[in-house]
Amino acid sequence: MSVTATDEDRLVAQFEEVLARHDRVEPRDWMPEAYRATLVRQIAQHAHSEIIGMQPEGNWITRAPSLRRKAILLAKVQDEAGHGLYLYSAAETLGVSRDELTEKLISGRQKYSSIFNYPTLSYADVGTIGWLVDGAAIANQVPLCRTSYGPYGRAMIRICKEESFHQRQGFELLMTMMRGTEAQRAMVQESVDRFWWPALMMFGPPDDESPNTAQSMAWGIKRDTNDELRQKFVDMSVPQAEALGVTLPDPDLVWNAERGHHDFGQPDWDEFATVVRGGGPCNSQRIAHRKRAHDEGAWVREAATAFAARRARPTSD
Amino acid sequence: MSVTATDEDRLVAQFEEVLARHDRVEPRDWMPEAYRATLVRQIAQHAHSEIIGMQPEGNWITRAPSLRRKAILLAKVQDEAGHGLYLYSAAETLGVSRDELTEKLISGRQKYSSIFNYPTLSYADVGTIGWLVDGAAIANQVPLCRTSYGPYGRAMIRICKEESFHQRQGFELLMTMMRGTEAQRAMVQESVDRFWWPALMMFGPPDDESPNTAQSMAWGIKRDTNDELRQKFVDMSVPQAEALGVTLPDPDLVWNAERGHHDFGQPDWDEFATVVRGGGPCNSQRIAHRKRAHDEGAWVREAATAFAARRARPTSD
Amino acid sequence: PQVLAAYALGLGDDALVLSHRLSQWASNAPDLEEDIALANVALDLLGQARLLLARAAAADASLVPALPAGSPVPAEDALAFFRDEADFRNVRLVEADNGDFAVTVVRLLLFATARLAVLQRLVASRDAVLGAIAVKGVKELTYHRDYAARWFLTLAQGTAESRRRLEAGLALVWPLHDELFRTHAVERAAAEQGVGVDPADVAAEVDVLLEQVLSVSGVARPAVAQTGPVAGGTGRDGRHTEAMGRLLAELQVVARAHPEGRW
Amino acid sequence: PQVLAAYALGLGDDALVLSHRLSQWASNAPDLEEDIALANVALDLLGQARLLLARAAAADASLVPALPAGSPVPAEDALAFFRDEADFRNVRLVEADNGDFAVTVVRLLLFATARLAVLQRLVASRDAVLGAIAVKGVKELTYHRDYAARWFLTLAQGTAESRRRLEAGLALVWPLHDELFRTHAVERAAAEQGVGVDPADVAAEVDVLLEQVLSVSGVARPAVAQTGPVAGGTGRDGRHTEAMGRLLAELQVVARAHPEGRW
Repeated sequence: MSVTATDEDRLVAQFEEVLARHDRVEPRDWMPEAYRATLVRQIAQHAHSEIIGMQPEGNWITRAPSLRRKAILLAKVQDEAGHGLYLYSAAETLGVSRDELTEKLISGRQKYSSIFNYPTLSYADVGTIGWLVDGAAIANQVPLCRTSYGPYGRAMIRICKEESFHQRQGFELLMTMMRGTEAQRAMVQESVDRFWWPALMMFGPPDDESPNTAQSMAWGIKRDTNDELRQKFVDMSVPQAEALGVTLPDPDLVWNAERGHHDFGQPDWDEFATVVRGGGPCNSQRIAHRKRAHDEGAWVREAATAFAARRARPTSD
Repeated sequence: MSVTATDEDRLVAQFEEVLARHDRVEPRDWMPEAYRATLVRQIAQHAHSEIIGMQPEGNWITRAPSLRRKAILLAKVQDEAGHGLYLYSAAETLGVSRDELTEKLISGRQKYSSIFNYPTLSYADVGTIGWLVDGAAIANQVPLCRTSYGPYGRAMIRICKEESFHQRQGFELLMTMMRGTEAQRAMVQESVDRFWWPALMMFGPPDDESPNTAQSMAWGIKRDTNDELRQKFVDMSVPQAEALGVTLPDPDLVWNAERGHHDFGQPDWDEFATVVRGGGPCNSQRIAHRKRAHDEGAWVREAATAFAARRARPTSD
Repeated sequence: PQVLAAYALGLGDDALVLSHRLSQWASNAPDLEEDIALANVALDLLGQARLLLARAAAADASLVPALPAGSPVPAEDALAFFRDEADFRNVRLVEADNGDFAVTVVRLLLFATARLAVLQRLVASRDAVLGAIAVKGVKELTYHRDYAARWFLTLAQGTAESRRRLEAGLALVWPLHDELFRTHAVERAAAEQGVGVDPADVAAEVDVLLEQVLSVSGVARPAVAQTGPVAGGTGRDGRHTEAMGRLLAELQVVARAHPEGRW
Repeated sequence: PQVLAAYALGLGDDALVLSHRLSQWASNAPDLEEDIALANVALDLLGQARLLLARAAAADASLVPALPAGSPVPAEDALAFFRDEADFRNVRLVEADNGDFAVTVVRLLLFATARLAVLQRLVASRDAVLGAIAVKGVKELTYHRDYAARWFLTLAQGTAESRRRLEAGLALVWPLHDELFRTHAVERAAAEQGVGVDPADVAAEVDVLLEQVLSVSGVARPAVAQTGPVAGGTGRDGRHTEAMGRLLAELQVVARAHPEGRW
């Protein structure tokens, strides 16, 4: 059934009305192809980030220094797998399968958050990722709970709730370590030094270099600009860093009473561009890991499919 | 060309003359089928022991507590691979390939020394294996330097020389550890407690339960009985244990002035039988390791063969 | 209380070590669903391990390794991170690397089936704490066993490759099965005191259950010898496999680098 | 002497870590001949590491971690076993697991080709000890490079499978290649003082040699990005890959359990 030009105009009008009302677009609703493509790209990237994000933290599960922390960390990495699942499901409502998206991740045709291309080098990184990386993710994601596409928005509500929990756990780990030995405090500071700038990069390039932001905001897929979110994150993090007793590695960071915000330095955007293009410290490692796990699991998935097919046969006639 | 009964009688007579003169039988010489089969079995078992023996010691290469010890251990494990090579080559002179023998090892149709079915549980085990296990191996093998089959005897000369070196290194490690901390001394004693009885088992069952000994001695493949070698080993080990300052875990061990030898208790021959039948602590692990390494290397060996064949083609016509 | 403590320690170490192995599947499983499921099992076992180690420490403080005065390390962590290999009391079945998914499924099936049967009796322990741990554990282990049995059947009847791997995994793991039912002196004493369960008492019923899984799956019991003891001892005596030392090196490295650390 | 010490430490750590990785092939190689050959390479590198670490310790004792008074641990072992991850100065190329034989061959080729070129110049070091170490190393590295190049060609032109694996290995290892030639401040200072070599100076000649191996083998240079720094630093700054912590946990576990041990 093809859609005539007039039909299309009417559909576009309806669609824009839904957006204007801040209502949700649902899978069965008509939507413009570009909107669908943008959503698929964004949801997929988000899902991939959850899955790849399991690696840097998973790196420390076997070395967690207390059983309580081991349980917390394992549960967190498990939650990330769960988030990946919700998001791949949301993407499936737009007509793309998890397999397809995984294929695109492994072949490098779809991205994931550049932050996960940095290594975790000490147990403090588990805390710092919770505090700064999950913190930045939440700042990015809370507005997405109100995003225009229904399944995505609902997935985000659930995810944000869990992410806040993770963020508090990360902060609490750092807080505990800061009350520990001198070596532990040094470990926390060193970790914060490594992750601060990459965390700021998580909001994406400055607004004047972010070409897709306007369209995404018009479609209600995005609700705030990169720089707005970055500012919010910095303002939130400064008092937390003080509470922890760590220094943020930015000499330009200072309260600006006039703006009612902190002024702060710019991350190294060349580094960001390099990491996005595949030249971060862990890009090839992360993809190789995912590819290996996926390839090594192929025989299991095939067995499950074959088994299900065999079971279905006798009862299906 | 078939051999008539009279021819055969003549060949047997010549063969037995060689043995009587304590001369060597060489690959090109005629030999009885049973002699050949016994030799193949013994040489293969010996080669397999070298190869499987790489595992318990190899287990500690990455954890050697000093760089000097790491170099010594790695070189020793490398020597064992070398011994395996000589011995497989000796077996090849009898018309069996290394591949065939490896196949028989992996499928459990050929054995290796039961001692390697015990685990190495501390770094002291590296020393104890050198001292007791290599010591027992030397006691078994020195007579084999005079064995009737030429290639085997010559391989043994080279191997025994290296084994003596390994034994001294093992003893020296234990000696050094005994001069170390209390924890190190305890580690050595615990290790000796675990390995003493299995080392005694290395000489095989008591003579009255060793049916093949007589024939092997008649053929000059074996030169001493199991019990003779075991006695020699015990007599040699007791003063060494005293020099080290460790206790051998045998309450019946005592000097018998009348015999001019030590009396000693019997190992648990039921345990020995169980280990030989596959029920030792590491039998399945050792074979699984060898099989994995062999299987994982198949593509490399195939590549080398294909490459060599390709190279050979242009110049072979 | 020494018997109770030693008994709880053995069960706790089993759970701790298997949990550690299963946790290594995180981000490595064949599919997201299995990643989540295996993490669930690992978390359940870790939870049990913590309760059991805490019970052991409470019953016999002398088991807990001494740490520098004023160290904030809780007893469960002192036990997990500061004991040496020979002081761990877990069965050897739980120690080896995970191997492939088939090996993991087989090991979990053998472990969970036996452990569930033990916990079902341990519910009646004269020690109320162990009894309560068992009540919680029964629910969890039932899920673990069913999960493993479901995958056992799936792999057995999936593809030729999955069946080949399942059978290879079964042959690899099976030699360490009997140790689960070999009564250790501590277990005998705990059973006599009514605080623990003699694992030999559940061997027959476990065997019936495993036989069901094998026969439904059409898989034969492997003809391989059982793994023997080392110098007369097994895992419950602190005599472990070569995998254990490496496992502990990783498990304990951060904690030991900071014996006075707070986490 | 601080510069000399720091420079020797970097070279020594490269050799130590790669030797450690190669030693893991023992009893795992595709054939006995390769088991022996890889052990040879590992032993050569270990020997170089010991000389280099000893040179570093002699030139600047402050590099050597403090141990309990009266500890008999020699300086080379204090450096190898008692430094923490951030104090290791090796390039990141040498850290990852061996992978399959193809990955090992590729890594050895890249490392040995670059290291040989450095040592050929280091022979003229104003530090006689480094010069002597280099003389010995040149012979060894020539063998390592030729061994790796021979296998590179064999795998490239062996079977379809070996070629697939070789290319995958090359793509995996290649991103860490440039770091070998990125001049670190220590290397620049050492070169200026005439005791060390600026690795950037050998980049071009190494590239020609690699190009020869690639073109004889008919293998294309992989189109993958180079691995970037972490917070502006790389291996020579003590910023390593995630593999390094696990490697050290295993390498150091026994030595650290016995800080006053004699071995």
